[in-house]
Amino acid sequence: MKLRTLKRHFREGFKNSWRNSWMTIASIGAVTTTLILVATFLVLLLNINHIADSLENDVEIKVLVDLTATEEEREAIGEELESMSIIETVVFSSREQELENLKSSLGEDGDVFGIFDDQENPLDDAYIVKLTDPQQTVPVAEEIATIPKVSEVNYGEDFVQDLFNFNNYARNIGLVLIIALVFTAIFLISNTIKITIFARRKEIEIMKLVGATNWFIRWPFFVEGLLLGILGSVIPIAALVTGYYYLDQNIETVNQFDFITLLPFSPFVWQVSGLILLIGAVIGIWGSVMSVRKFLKV
Amino acid sequence: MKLRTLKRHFREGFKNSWRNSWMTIASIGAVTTTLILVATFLVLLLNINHIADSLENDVEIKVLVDLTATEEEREAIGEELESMSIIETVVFSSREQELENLKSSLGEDGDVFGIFDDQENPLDDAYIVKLTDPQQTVPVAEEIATIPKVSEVNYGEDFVQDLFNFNNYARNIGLVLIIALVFTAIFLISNTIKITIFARRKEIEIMKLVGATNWFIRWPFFVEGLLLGILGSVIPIAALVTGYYYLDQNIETVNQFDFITLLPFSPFVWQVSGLILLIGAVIGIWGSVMSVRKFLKV
Amino acid sequence: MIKMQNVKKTYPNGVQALNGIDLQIDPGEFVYLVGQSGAGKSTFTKLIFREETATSGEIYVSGKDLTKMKRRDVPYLRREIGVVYQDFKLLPKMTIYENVAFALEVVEETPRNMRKRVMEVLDQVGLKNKARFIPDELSGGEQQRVAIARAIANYPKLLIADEPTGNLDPDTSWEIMKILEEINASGTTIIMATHSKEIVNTIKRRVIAIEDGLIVRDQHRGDYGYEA
Amino acid sequence: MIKMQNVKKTYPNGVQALNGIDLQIDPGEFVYLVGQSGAGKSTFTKLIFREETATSGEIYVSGKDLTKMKRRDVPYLRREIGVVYQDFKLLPKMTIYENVAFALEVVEETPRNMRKRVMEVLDQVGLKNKARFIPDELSGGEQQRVAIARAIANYPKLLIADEPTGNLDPDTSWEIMKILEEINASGTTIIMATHSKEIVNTIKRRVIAIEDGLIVRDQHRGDYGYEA
Ligand SMILES: Nc1ncnc2c1ncn2[C@@H]1O[C@H](COP(=O)(O)OP(=O)(O)OP(=O)(O)O)[C@@H](O)[C@H]1O
Ligand SMILES: Nc1ncnc2c1ncn2[C@@H]1O[C@H](COP(=O)(O)OP(=O)(O)OP(=O)(O)O)[C@@H](O)[C@H]1O
Ligand SMILES: [Mg+2]
Ligand SMILES: [Mg+2]
Repeated sequence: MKLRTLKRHFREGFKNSWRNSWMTIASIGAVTTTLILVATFLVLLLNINHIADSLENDVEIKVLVDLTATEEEREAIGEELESMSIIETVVFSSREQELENLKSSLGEDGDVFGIFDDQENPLDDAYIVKLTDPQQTVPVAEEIATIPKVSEVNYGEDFVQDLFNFNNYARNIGLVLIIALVFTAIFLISNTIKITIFARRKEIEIMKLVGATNWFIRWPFFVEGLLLGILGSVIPIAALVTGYYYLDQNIETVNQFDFITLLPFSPFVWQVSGLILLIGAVIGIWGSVMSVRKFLKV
Repeated sequence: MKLRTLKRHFREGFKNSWRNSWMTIASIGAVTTTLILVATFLVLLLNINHIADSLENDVEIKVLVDLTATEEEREAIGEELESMSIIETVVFSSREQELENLKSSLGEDGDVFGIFDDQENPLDDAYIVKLTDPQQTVPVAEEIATIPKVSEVNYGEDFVQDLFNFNNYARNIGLVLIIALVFTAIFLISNTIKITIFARRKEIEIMKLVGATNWFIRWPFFVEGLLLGILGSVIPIAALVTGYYYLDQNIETVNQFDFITLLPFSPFVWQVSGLILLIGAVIGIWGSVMSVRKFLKV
Repeated sequence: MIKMQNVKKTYPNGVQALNGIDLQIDPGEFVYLVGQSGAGKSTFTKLIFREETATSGEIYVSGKDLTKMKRRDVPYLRREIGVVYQDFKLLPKMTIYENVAFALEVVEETPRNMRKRVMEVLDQVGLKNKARFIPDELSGGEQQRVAIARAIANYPKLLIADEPTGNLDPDTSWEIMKILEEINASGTTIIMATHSKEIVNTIKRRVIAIEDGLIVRDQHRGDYGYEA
Repeated sequence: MIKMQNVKKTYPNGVQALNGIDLQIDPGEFVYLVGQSGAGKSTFTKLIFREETATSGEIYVSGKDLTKMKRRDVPYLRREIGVVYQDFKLLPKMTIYENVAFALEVVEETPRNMRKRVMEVLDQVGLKNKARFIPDELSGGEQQRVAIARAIANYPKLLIADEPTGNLDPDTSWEIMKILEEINASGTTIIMATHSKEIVNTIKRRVIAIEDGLIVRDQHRGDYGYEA
């Protein structure tokens, strides 16, 4: 193919979008709407995933030291914990601190503990442990329990198990939804393009009859599909950027739950924008070129 | 219009769907996909709303009776509570029961309370109250606090406030999403229909030139749109019914959270199905008849 | 039947197709419209059944003032006029039978009469055996004959035929002309745009010659007039 | 140039359009194809540039065996053949200029040569001043002339013209015939399906008459032969 022919194809692709302006607008409308849908749910689900992550990162294991342990044995436990690669942080909390924590956590009811003095304190010294991968909490806790002079390992078994289960469900449902949505978008966009090209099948036939090769006909459609995809991505990306910027700026004033934090504006928004543009362009091209195919057999 | 003409329009509408089978299939594809989307999110969001409701219904107010209250005064509080219309149930719990509850809720830590005997019990008698409308918890709790000899009113202020806020957010976001989705569906379906009819504008022009009135041309399109909407609803409804049935049957085996219960299969599924069919038929008809309009000016 | 006064037509792209037509055609007349390619013959016919509207001037068709006609009355005007379009304008998805029947469905003809009449006119143009075909399965001349059949199906008071024999061999052309003459004899006014010198010079009727959007000749029992 | 042996064509709907054509056309010949409406003339021409494929028999066009030709070689065959379609087949969204230019773009002609040649052929058919119009804005005869301009633009070795004067007045028809004769004189083979007795009988060339899918007459310097 000569360079001037390539130029001709690009010029023709643009011209065709203009000549079939009505259809082009309808197609861009379909691309725009579906991509807004995809963008919205992508943002939603990635942030839900993010929240789930941060909830899981709050999970900690409390390792209680046996009352009979000597100071060396206690420190040995600490060192043993530090040496485990999956453990991120280890913080020591003495039995006095533990009692304070219990009292304050019970609020007014906690006053009943006022009657204990230091000697009567029924609690143990403890290590507070956080993992690099919180999903491993259960097996790691079991492993820690085997360390000598560890009297008990607590991590709120029921709650943690529930949290992980729930988050994993949410993640899986989210993943299925977003994949289904992307496929829906692909189908809807290429379906729309297919219809518009179907309406132009006579023209494609005439071109073939005048001696055009398949590629000669395909190229302008390739350009048109690309244009369609790009123009159809403009509004979704603009909406995404401004919408997320607004959300990001205002989330603190409306948000009353400290566990809800959004993914930071940059680079998150740019990544999603890039993805949207890519989806638009690829489906546009693919939809156009595929749809032309069946009318080329003249 | 004569009856046989009406029959003719219906016959023609069916024939046209058949003659333009390729376009009909593409349109039905678009209707099907969008309605599956709408159905999925409708089910999801209505069930999330349902779960939010049942979580809120678990909220209860604990009314503590002052230690100095006589038996009559205590019963007066109970009667006063029963008389409030917004209160659904009132259950009395003596201070001994309260201590038992506290012990067991603390698990092993609770053993430290073993040292208290009945006389030393630092807790109060209590009434456990549930409301018909849990969203009213805060004002009702304040009102109860003004009853004589009520020493304290607890309902887990922080948690309840968070729960309601969170649920209300979830509900609002869900509502916005579902409305946006329905409008998206309307746009996508009518957009697709518009394109298919645009491809047939020459035929419409010819009909007008042969002396057909606008209504004569519109009627078969009306029938075609109806058919499109109904056929496009079949798969979404089938998927909804079988999918939800399967979910309903299996939810208990996979579900490890007792707070997650689904809306009962019947009548919920039938209501959503009806809605889907209605959306399909109305958009189909509306999209067809509207799109024909602009080509009738010949 | 038809009366035009100083009718002008300028298309949106600026082409002046008609530059002031004054004309009267009486009921029952048979009029040939001749003139070079692009002279304005088709434009003239399109004004009569209101496919196009005049830019200025007055047009009356069977007593109705077309310049004042409301859009919703146009279908009723068109039902009185049978038109053979130069480009046929058949409905591509419908069979030949359905194409012709459509003109009768529009006026809510009874199914029984419709069947009878459709087969009758298809027989007249020699296409009875192709009733179940779609237009794309016909040759050019066959499509043209379907267009003729559709135009005459509803016994129109006025028949406009734009180049109705352009794709027909001489034999078939003469058969079509015989049909048109019969229809004309039974009272239908006929306006026929044509390039066929042979037909015009053989079947002598009124000839209106258009050149550059103006009537340059209007002659009863005239001949084609242009010589090669 | 063209050789056919026992060529038959049955359309999917069962119509037997050609029933065994044997024929040889030499380079540089000028052949009229005559015959009644629906005789098989257009079908015959469509086989040559492979718009349709023969059901049986052998077809050779400029040495190529069409029955064995691969689909991807068909465009190159078509570039050697200029075709004036009975229904014009203009690209409706493109201007007249673009329609004609398309036939040259396909062979990757230089822009400069393209502009020159397009205006040249538009001038030949008398439509230079309508280059920027779209087909819908032209009269029937003007569209037909655009189809002719497109067919001759690429100096084809073989020109197939299906009823190229059906929508043209006699004057314009003769001009078109003059162009075809010139092209023929410069070596291009021409096959022209026509119903114009006058043209066939005036410009005497080889006449092939088709009837019901069979060649019933093949006569050098023949005449139209059908009498009204
Ligand atoms: N829709 C249109 N828009 C713009 N110009 C038009 C349109 N239709 C026709 N014209 C122009 O108006 C003039 C008259 O066209 P018309 O179709 O009436 O010619 P005609 O006499 O029927 O010619 P022919 O014998 O070739 O059919 C021509 O110059 C043509 O280019
Ligand atoms: N695409 C098609 N499918 C089915 N049958 C067809 C098709 N094209 C043509 N025919 C039939 O084949 C026969 C020959 O058609 P063809 O177009 O070759 O005739 P023709 O000689 O060109 O006639 P005309 O002078 O009317 O153009 C006709 O009976 C026609 O109905
Ligand atoms: Mg005309
Ligand atoms: Mg033909």
